[in-house]
Amino acid sequence: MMVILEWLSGLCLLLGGVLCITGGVGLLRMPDFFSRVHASGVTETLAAPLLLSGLLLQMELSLDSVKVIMILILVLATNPTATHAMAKATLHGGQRPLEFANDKDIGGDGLSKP
Amino acid sequence: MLTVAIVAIMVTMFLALIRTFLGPTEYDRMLAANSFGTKTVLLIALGGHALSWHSFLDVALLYALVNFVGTIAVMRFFEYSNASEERDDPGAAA
Amino acid sequence: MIALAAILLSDLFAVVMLFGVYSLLTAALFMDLDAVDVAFTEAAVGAGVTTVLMLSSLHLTRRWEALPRRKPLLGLLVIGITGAALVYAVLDAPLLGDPTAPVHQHVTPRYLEQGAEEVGVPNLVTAVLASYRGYDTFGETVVIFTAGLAVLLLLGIHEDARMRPGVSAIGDQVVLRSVVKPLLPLILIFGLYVQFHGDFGAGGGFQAGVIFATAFVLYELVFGEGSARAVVPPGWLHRLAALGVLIYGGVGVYSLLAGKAFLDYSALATDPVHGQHLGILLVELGVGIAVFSVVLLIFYAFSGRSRRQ
Amino acid sequence: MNYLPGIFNYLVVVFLMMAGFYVVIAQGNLIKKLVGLGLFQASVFILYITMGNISGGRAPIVVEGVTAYSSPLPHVLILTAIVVGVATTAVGLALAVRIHEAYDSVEEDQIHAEDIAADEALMDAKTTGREDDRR
Amino acid sequence: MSLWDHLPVLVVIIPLMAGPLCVLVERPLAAWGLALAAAWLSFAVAVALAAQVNGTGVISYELGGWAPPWGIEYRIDTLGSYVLLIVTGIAALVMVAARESVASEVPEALAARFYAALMLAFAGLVGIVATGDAFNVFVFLEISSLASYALISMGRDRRALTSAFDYLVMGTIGATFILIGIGFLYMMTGTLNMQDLAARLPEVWDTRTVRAGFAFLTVGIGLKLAMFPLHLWLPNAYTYAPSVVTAFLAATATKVAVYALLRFMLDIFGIDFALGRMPFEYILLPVGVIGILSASLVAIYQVEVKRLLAYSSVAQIGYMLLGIGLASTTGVTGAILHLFNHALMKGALFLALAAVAYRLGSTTLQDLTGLGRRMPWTMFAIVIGGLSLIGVPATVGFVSKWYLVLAALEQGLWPVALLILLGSLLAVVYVWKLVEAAYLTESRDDVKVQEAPLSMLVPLWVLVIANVYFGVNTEVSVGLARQAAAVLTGGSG
Repeated sequence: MMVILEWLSGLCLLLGGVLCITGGVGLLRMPDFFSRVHASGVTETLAAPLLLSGLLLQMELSLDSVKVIMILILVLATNPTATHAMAKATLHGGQRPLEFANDKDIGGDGLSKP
Repeated sequence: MLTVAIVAIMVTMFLALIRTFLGPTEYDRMLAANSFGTKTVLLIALGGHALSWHSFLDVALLYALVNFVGTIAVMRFFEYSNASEERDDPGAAA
Repeated sequence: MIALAAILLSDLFAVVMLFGVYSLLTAALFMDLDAVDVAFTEAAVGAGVTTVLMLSSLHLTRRWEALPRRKPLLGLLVIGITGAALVYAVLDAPLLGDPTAPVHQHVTPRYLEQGAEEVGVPNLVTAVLASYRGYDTFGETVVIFTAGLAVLLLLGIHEDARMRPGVSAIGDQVVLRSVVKPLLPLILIFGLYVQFHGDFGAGGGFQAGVIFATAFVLYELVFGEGSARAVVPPGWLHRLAALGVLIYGGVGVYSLLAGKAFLDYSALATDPVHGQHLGILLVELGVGIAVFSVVLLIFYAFSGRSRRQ
Repeated sequence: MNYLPGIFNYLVVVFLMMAGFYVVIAQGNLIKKLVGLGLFQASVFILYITMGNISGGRAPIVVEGVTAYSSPLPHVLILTAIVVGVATTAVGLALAVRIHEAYDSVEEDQIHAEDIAADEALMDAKTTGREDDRR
Repeated sequence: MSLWDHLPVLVVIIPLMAGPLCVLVERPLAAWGLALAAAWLSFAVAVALAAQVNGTGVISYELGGWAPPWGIEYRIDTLGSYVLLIVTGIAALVMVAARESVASEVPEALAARFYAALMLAFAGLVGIVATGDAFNVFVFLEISSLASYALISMGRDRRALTSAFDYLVMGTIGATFILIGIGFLYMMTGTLNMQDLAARLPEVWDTRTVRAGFAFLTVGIGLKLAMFPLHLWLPNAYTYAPSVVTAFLAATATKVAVYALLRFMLDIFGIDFALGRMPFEYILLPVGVIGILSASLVAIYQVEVKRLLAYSSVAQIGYMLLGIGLASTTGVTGAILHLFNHALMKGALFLALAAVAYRLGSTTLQDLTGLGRRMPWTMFAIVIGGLSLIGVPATVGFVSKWYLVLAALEQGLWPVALLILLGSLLAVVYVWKLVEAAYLTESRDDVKVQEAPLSMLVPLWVLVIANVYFGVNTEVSVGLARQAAAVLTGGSG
C-alpha cells in the first residue's frame, strides 16, 4: 500500500514537473499572446493539481492536508478564470490572434463593450 | 521526485520571468506575472514540505489569493478603465 | 536583477508588475530565512496592497515615463558613497546564520526560553509583537491610521452618482463573476482563520485585516464600483479605523487604570498568562479592524478618484 | 540557500539597496520614485531578516523537540517596518495623484518648469499692477 | 502604581488617543476643543514630569510591564523633560491660535481630520522624545512624519503638494537610513534599548559595522533635521504649508530631530566615540558654519516672508550643530539653549505670520508694507522675534549665541566665533527687510486691514514675552540646559 502511494505520488510529481516546464517553454516560445495564454493556461491547470496531489499523497492526514486541498480548489478555480478573463480582456483591448489578424469581427468584443 | 518537481518549477519560473521582461505587450506581462505567481504557490507548497517549514501552506494560500486579485486588478485598471486616453499605444510597450 | 529591469524600463506599468514579482521573490526569500510571519505580510502587503494601489494610481496618472532624463552623475556619486559605506559595514558583520552573533546572544534568548511560558503563545513572533514590544505595534497601528487619515485628507472619498451596485467596470465577464462569488466567503473564512490562528502559526491581526480588505476589493473590482460600498459604506470606514486604534489604546488605558503599566495585559485577568492571552486577542482584533478599514478606505479613495476625471 | 557563504546575502542586499536608491535619486517620475523607495526599503528588510537567521534553525514558533530558532525580534521589527513602508507608499501615491491633477504631469522637471513659469507670471502681474497704480 | 507614576506614558498617549477621537467627533469646533484640551493636558503632564525629574532624577517606565532590554522603556531625563516642555508648550499655544487660522485656510469638511493629523504629528514628536528604545524612535518618527506630509499638503497653493512630496521622499530616505543605522547597531549588540546599547557598544567600537551605523544614523537624522546640505525640502515645505502647521513644525519638528541627534550621538555612542573615534566635530563644525552663512545669505534674497524665515531656520539649525560640534559642555549647553530659544522665536514669528496670512491671505514682503500701523501688535511681535533672531541683548537669541561664542573662545576657535557674529550681521539684514517693509514703506493701497483676532494675539504675545523673559532671566533655561549638557558630555566641566 505504502509503496503504491509512493509510486503514485512520484508519478504525479514527475508528470506535473514535465507539464510545468512545457508550459514555461510554451509561454516563452509561442508567437503571439493567445497561443501563449493557451500554452500556459492549459498546462498550468493540469500541472498544479498533479503537483499538489503528489504532495498530498506524501503527507500524513492532518489540518495541513485540508489546506492543501484548499489551495488546490483555489488554484483550480482561479487559474482558468484568470486566464480566461485575461484573454477576454486582450480581445477587448483590440488584439487579435495571429491567424485572424485581419478579421475585425470575431471575439467577445461585441458583448463586453460597455 | 519532489526535488525533480521543485527544479522543474524553478525552471518554469525562470522562463516566465524572461517573458515578463520581454513583454512585448502588457497582456504578455500580465500573463507571465500571473503564471509566475502560480508557480510560486506551487514552489512554496512543495518546497515547504521538503524543507519542513512551519505553516507554509497558509502562505501559499495567501499567495494564490493575492495573485488572483492582482491579476483582476491589472485588468480592471488597464483594460476596462473607462478613460480612453489610457489606450494610446499598447504596442509600444517594449 | 528584477530591480535592474525596473530601472531600465520606462513603461511604468511593467515596472509595477515587476515590483509585484520582486516582492513575491522577497517573500520567498523570507520563507527561506525562517521568517514565516514576515513572508506572510510581505506577500499580502508588497505583492497585494502595494501593487493594487500603484496600479490604481498609475491609472489616475500617466502610464508612460517621459523620455528625457536628467544626468545621473550626482545620483551615481551619492550611491557610490552609500554603497561603499554599506560594503564597508558589512565586511565586519557577523556571518549569516552564525549562532554566536550578538543578535542571538543578548536579548533573544529570553524570548526563546521564556516567551512561551510568560506569554502563553507558541508563536514567538506574535508574543514579541503583541506583548513584549506591544507598544511598537500600537505605534504601527497608529501609523496605519495616520496613513488612512492622510489619504482621506488628500483624496477624500467621493460618492459618485454613477457608482451604483451592478454597474461593473470590468465589462461582461460572466465566468469571472460566477467564480468570484463563491470564492468570497472562502476568503473571509480564511481571513478569520488567520486572525485567530496567529497565536499558533503565522498570521495575526495585520495580515487578517489585509485579507479581509482583499475580499472586498475583489468584490468591488469584479462587481463594479459601488457594490462593496453598499456593503461597507465609506462613511463608516474612518470611524471603524479610529475604533480599531481606540480598542488597542483602550486595552492600554484599562491596564493603566487597573494599576499596571500601559499595555500590561496581565491586568486583564487574575491569572497573568491568561490575561496575556486575552490582551493579545483584543489587541490583534484592534489591529485587524484598523488595518481592514484603512486598506479599504485607501482603495475607495483611489478608485473614487478614477471615476471623476 | 542557507549554505551560501555568509557574506553573500549582505552583498545582495547592498546591491538591491543601491538599485532602489538610484531610482529614487535619479528618476524624475514621481511614481517611479516611489517604486524605488519600495525597493530600497525592501532591501533593508532583507538585511534585518538576514541577521535574525540562525543556521539549522526553525521559524520561531515553539514546537516540541526543536531548540534552535531564528530570532523573533528582527521579524517583529520588520513587520512593523513593512507596515510603515506601505503606509508611506500609500500617502506618496495619494500625493502623486493630487499632483497629477494639479499639474497634469508626474515628471519632476515638468513640474518645476511649470512652477517657475507660474512664478514669473505672478511677478509680471504684480509689477504691471504696480505700474498701473503709479499711473 | 498611582496615576502619578504613569506620567511618562500619559504625555504621549493623550494626544495619540485624541487623534482618533477627533476623527470620531467630526465637527470642527468639537475636534478643536478636544485637540486643545489634549495639548494643554499634555503640557500639564510635561510640567509635572519636569518637576518630577528635577526632584528624583531619571524616570524609567516599563511599557507592558516588561523589563527594559526585553520590553520597551520610556526614559525621561533632564534633557528629555526639557524638550518635552518645549514641544508640548508650543503645541498648546499653537492650538489656541489654530481655530481661526485653520478655519480660514482649511476647508471646513476637512477641519476635524486636520486637527486629528495635527494631534498625531504632535504625539509622534513627543513619543520620540520620551522613548528609551531605538526602534521605537523610528516608529514614532514615522507617525509624526506621515502626519506632517499630510498637513503640509493641505496648503492652498498647489506647490504645497510637490513640496510635501519632496519632503516625503527625503523624509523616507532619512527614516530608512536611520533604520539601517539602528539595524547595524542591533546586529553588533543584539539590543535595542538605548541604555543597554550605550553599555554594550564600547565592546564593539572598533568594528566597521558600528562606524557605518554611526554614519547612517548621522545622515538619516541629518535629513530629518534639515542639516545644511540636506535641507532642500525644508524651505518649500514651510512656505506652502498652512500657517498653523508651519508655526508648529518650525518650532518643534527640527528641535526634536536635534534632540534625536544629541541622544544618539552623545548618549548612545558616547562622546568618546562620537568625537574621539569618529571625525564628528570636523563634520559638524564646517557643516554648521557653512549652513549658517549660506542659508542666511539666501534668506536675504527672499521676497516671501515664510520662505525667508524658513531659510533662517536652516541657519539656526547650523548654530545648534555648531554647538554640538564644539563638543564641550558649554558648546552643548549653547546648542540646547538655542534649541529652546529658537523654538520660542520661530514659534512667535510664524504665529505672527499666521495672523498676517489670516488677515491678508498671503505673506510676501509686499504684503507687509505699511502693516506697522494697521496691525501694530502683530508687527511689533515680529520685530521682537526678529531682534531675538539677530541676538540683541535682553532677548533669548542673545543668551544662546553668547554661550556659543563663549564655547568657541574656550577652545581658542577665534574664526568660528567671528563667523557666528557674521551670521548675526546677516540676520540683521534680513530682519531689517521686514522692519523696513512694515514701518518705513508707504502702503500702496488703502484696504482696511484689522488687527489679528485675540485668540491669535494672546498665544503670540505669550511667546514674545517668553522671548524677552528668558532673555533677561536666564536662570531656569540656562540651568536646565547646563545640567542636561553636563550629563550628555559625561560631566566633564
